[in-house]
Amino acid sequence: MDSIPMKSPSAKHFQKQILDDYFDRLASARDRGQKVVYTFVPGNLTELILSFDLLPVYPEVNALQSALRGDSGNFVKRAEMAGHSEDVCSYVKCDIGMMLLGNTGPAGKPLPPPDLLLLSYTGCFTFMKWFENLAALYDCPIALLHVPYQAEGGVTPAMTRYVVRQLEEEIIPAMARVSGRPYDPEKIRAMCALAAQSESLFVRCLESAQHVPSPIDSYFGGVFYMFPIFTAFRGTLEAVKYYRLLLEEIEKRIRENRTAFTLEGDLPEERYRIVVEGPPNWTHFWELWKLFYRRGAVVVAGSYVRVGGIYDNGFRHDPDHPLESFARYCMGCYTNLSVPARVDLLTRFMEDYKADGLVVHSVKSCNSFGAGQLLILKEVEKRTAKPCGFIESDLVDPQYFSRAHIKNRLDAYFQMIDERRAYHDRNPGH
Amino acid sequence: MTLPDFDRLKALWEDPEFTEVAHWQARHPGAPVVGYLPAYAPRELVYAAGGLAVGLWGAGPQVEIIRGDIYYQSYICRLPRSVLETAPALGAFSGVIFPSICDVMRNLSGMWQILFPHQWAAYLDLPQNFSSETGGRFFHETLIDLATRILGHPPDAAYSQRLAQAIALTNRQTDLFRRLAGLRSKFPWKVPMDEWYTLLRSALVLHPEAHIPMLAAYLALAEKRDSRPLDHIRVHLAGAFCEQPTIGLLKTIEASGCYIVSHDLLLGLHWFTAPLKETGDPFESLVDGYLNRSGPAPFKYCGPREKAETFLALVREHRADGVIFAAPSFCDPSLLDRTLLREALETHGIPSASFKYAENTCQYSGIAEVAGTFSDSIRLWPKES
Amino acid sequence: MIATLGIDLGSTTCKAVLLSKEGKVLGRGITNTRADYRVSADIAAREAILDADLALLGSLGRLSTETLTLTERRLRLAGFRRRLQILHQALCRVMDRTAAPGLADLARDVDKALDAGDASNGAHSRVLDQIMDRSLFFRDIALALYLDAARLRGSLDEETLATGLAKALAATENTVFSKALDETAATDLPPAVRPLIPKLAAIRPRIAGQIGTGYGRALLPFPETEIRSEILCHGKGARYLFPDARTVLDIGGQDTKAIQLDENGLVASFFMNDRCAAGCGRYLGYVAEELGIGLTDLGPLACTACRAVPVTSTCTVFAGTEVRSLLYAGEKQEEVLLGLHRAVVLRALSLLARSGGIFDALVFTGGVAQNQAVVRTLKEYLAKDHADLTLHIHPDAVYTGALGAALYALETL
Amino acid sequence: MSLCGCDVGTGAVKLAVMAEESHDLLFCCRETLRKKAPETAVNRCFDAAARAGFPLDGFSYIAATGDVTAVTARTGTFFAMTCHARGARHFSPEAMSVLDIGALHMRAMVLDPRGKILSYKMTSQCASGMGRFLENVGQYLGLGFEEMQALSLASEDPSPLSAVCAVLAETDIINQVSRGVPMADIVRGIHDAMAQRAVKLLSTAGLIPPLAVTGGLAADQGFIHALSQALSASGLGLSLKTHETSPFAGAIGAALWGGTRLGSLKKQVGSR
Ligand SMILES: Nc1ncnc2c1ncn2[C@@H]1O[C@H](COP(=O)(O)OP(=O)(O)O)[C@@H](O)[C@H]1O
Ligand SMILES: Nc1ncnc2c1ncn2[C@@H]1O[C@H](COP(=O)(O)OP(=O)(O)O)[C@@H](O)[C@H]1O
Ligand code: SF4
Ligand code: SF4
Ligand code: SF4
Repeated sequence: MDSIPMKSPSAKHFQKQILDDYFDRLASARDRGQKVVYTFVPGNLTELILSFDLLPVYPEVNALQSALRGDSGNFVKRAEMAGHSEDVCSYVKCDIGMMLLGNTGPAGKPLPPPDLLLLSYTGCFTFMKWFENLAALYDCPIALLHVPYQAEGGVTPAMTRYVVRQLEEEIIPAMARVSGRPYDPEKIRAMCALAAQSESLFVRCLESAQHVPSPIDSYFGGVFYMFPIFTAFRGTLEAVKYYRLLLEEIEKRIRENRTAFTLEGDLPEERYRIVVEGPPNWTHFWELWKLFYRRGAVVVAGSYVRVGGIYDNGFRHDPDHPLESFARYCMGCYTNLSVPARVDLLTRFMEDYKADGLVVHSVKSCNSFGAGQLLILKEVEKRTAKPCGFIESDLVDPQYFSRAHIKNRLDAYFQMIDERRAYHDRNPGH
Repeated sequence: MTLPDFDRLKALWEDPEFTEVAHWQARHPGAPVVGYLPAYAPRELVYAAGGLAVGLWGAGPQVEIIRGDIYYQSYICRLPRSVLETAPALGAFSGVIFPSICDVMRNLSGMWQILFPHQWAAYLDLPQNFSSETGGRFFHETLIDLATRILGHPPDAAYSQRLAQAIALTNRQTDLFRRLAGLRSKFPWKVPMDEWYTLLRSALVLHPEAHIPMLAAYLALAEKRDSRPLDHIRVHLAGAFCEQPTIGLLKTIEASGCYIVSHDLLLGLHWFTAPLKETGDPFESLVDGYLNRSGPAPFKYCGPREKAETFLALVREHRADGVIFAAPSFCDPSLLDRTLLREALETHGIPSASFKYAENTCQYSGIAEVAGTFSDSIRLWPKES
Repeated sequence: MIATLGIDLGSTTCKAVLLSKEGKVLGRGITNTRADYRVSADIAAREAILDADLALLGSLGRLSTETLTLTERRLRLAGFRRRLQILHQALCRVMDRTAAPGLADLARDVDKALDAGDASNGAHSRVLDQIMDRSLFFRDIALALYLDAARLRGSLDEETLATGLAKALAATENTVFSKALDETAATDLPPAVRPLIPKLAAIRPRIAGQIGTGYGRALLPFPETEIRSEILCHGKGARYLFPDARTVLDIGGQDTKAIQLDENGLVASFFMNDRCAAGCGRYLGYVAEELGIGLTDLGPLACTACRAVPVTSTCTVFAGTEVRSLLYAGEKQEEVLLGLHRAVVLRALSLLARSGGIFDALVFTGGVAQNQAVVRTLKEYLAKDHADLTLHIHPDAVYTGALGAALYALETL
Repeated sequence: MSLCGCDVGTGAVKLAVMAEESHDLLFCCRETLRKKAPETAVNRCFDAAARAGFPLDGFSYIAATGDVTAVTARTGTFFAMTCHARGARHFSPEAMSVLDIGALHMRAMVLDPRGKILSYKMTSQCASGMGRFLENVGQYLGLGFEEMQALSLASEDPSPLSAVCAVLAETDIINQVSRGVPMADIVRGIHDAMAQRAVKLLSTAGLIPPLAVTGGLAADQGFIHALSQALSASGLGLSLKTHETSPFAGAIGAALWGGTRLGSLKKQVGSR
């Protein structure tokens, strides 16, 4: 073994390494005296948190990882026993249930309780209720950042000013109090610069799917690619390194004209290029993926890999104006966009990524994504004249995944595309 | 003086064609008519523009939903469906205000832009930061934008003057609401629940100028009413700030032995705990009202301890024996607030009961059972000392 | 001659259609799917073949309509009696021994009822009409026969018998037995027909391709390539029946589908109801059962009402209770039923709207298309918003999916 | 004179006759409601009572609960949960929680030592996994109430049910039959699904053991067995009480409340 020269590790391997390391640091945070901040993925303030030498914890990520491991059903049930309604978002219930059952994190190690709840009120109202509930369970300070909604499809100076002021008056002082450190503008600047690098690399990775055949699956594979940038690593060297490795691998695939990677090796034939709107189902993630790739469908673009923030429109963290760029970042995340803006974005994806159709995956939990999705579907259908499909399940409550129902709809959807293709082959003029 | 014609009042808001609004419009040609969704909107901005603000609080059970179901999956509450169902009747409205209370409402504002491009759809981002310099300033700017929308041009000095008058007007209305609530809380048998509710709800469709005299007259009569109290418990009803239950449901609760002595139904109409300032910059008065004088609400952030305390204070103020949590199905803000509040009650030994409803829930037997058992458990086994 | 077979394995019924190479429907078969899916598919297919055989006989021997009808009656009656036999044996097995003498009596009574019906020869007999009616299944008719007989005799406790019958029926429905003509070649077939039977085998079409579709298609013993989504099949079938079809509404037992076709007949978009069975055929069936009204009587009964009492429960199970409590509160039965049907139509309309609206010609398919009250209410609503729309309902509406499947099978030949 | 309690549920009418002084149960009967008007079923119950020697005019108080309008002869009415709590306490005085599971509803109640209902939860809106559902399945499978219990108890490898909907589950069950799953395992799978719903409801209400089960399903040993297993599996203290009269708890409780009211009425009359 020793005689084999160390090759640079694969992106996947490297990701595992940094994630393991992160969970180790979390597990030992208490003992080492490092403070922990719980916060949300959309529009997160990772650079700011890290600059105070605080460790971020993302309850949504814990919830989805619990679901991938098959634990979420129990957690959700536990929270419902504690009085939470069946109707509300299952992320919240999974998180609360996990906490009530000992707060063992995704790595099997106990998670430290929060020293600060950073309620970045971005793109979803449930966040507020979620942390209000957590604050009642943990006895710790809570800092709220209200992020205004891009209702009219844009950001006004008043909106930016509002967010920046909150950062200055509420968020930064709260972090300083908890960490016992002052705000360090130099550190922030450096991290913003690194963040911008990762962001550019990440965008290139995602855009690789414009190639035919697509070298990646931008949804089922994409959710793993997005982890480092949307969680604890944006603004660090690790993230830059990860996305470099990833991009190299993807570019190699393109050179070799390879199709997207699936659970069972490369996709034998790229038959359908799909854009997906909505978050995935985590309890039956692999099963759902199979329903796509077994039919030769690859997801070339989607909204979910942009939940944390959108970089496709040219946004980058700005070392020269860090607070303004944080504000713009928060306001720009996908679920903070108006419905017409979401339609525009998806329509553009359909064109840029040469997609055959749009599939909307609607999850019972999430009104932020869900309310209006049917109109979005109709509008994209109208504007692109491409077939759109619709499936339903949930994020982390396994009860709501019905394989038969989803398969039934996807079967019909893909066969519908086949029919159209066959017809156009027979009647080329049309 | 006579009692208002309650049947007519009910018909006003149950009318999916908004005939009353059309009549008003015919009498006031050119005046703007603006719709607003739950739970709070600064109606004064519309009145100051000489217009009529119309609360779009759902169309009730009698409207058959077809169009509304096109856009909503089964796990979303009924309110936006029935609003969309009646939307074509709003053709003459100049715009609609969507207060920021939940994601459903938020997204509806964008859907409106697509579906009804001839109207403006204004999303009203209520700040969750309550410092007057930060949240206040943002809200001030938001209000100016909204006024600009309503007027079609930026507000001028004359408008500000009219706005001050409008604030005085709604102050009179909310004062009457407060007196009505006070009377009900003291002598629930003098103000039957359906009358109370009808008076509140008709304020969604009527201009305050038409509504206030009626309210005042009712109050004078009700105070003198001599009806007999029933052996009922006193409850606070929480969670219904947005989608509204039917009057039948409210009556069922009452018939099952519970006097609803306070509630958050139609919250935005009566949530200011004190009158708004009638002097100074009227926009600032609205801002100050929202930041400092508004009561608790599930869509308004406040620290969890403060939330529990204000809630307990409310329950005590009305000497409620217990709380009934009635939340619209699939309403995240209401349902997630419930767990917090229920725990607070539990630690203070205040009993509570809960159920879900939709605005078309017309089968009341389960609800009667919940409310009835609640009443029984308090009446038949008096509190141990 | 070669033909293709399309099988639509639905949640409540299984349909089969036999199609000639030229695209002509040769035979149709239908059965309920309470039992084993494979058995159901088999029975439906055999029924379709039998149906085709009957048609062939007509062309073979230039038989009169009367003779043909008589032949069909004989065949169906013979089949029915054989199943009754199996049922009876099963019943004896599952019932308490002490009931045995009573059971024997009942079997005799049932037989007599059948004989009497047969003897009426041409004149109408209720039980024979039922046996000939494709929308009624063995289960329903046999159950009614037995229970009627028991009521007349008053010998056995009704509830015990009902439970026993249910159990015996489950066993009976899992037994396949052939109804093909040559095997049944019953002695009592009309004389003109008997000599034709041997010739039939020679000209009977050979099934050269088959496609399965429907809710339970994954359970069909078919390879993946012989399976098609019911959306496509319904679209294709509807287009075959009505070349101008643009929008298809299918209401079956457990799902409702709204399908849009483009000008070339290709599926452009579709929507299906979500997981809850509310608003579909079972919603009506469940309430019919609760009230003790026959499924086929439900529609006509509702049609006698001139106003509808709203039924707000979307839950199938609670709708049953709501209907009962409305009746109890003094509402007229037919008006409540009309309300129930209206609820089904409303759901269907929003699904249609969700799939993109209604274009030109709407084709209504599925079992519920046979329900007059649903059709009437649907027409009323359509008249409001789509005055110039044509609503197509084919007598073969329930076979649309199977027909589409058979058409797809033709394409694979 | 005796007390009469009549519980008009959604699945069945239950009637109980109790001695006014000793509160001994003298008679009880049950009449299912399928395809019958509630009034008919109520009358049949009263007829049965009369045949057993308890005619209508021998009752000093007729207490109705449930769909009370069907009991035309009623003296007074009480709410269902109030009755079930009282009835459960009557036969299991140590019970601190009560689960009432009937045809369409499930109710969980937690009591204080005096029998006061501290908290309760009730299913609504969706009838999946209740008694009526079991009855339907029985009809499909051709199994009677008793047979289902025996089968369920005999199952070794329960087959989980994927759809919880009372209607869609039928299809699910047919699927299972198709695949050759033994009847016993199917039935047990259903009992398990029901038990899980019950456990969830109980824990939301804040279950305190011991638990008394009332309502029609209390008579279903298969369900009771599944419930006790589900309770211990979820770590909720286990001690389950049922009694042969459990299905009549609502009627018994109503009769007892009738007795209480009668006492205070008499006092009022006496003091006049
Ligand atoms: N003759 C009839 N009259 C009224 N309704 C009928 C009739 N026949 C069938 N139905 C309805 O049709 C439904 C079955 O439709 P079908 O399309 O066969 O369903 P699936 O394809 O799901 O098995 C039944 O639930 C029933 O409500
Ligand atoms: N002897 C029995 N025969 C049939 N079902 C029974 C019997 N005993 C109990 N059950 C079950 O009890 C249920 C009815 O329970 P019950 O408490 O009487 O209902 P409800 O109070 O809702 O009317 C039935 O649905 C059935 O599952
Ligand atoms: S509602 Fe949606 S965005 Fe909000 S917490 Fe739940 S899953 Fe996340
Ligand atoms: S009822 Fe609740 S979820 Fe629905 S719009 Fe109102 S606040 Fe939002
Ligand atoms: S039981 Fe009723 S509400 Fe529940 S899923 Fe089934 S049909 Fe729907």
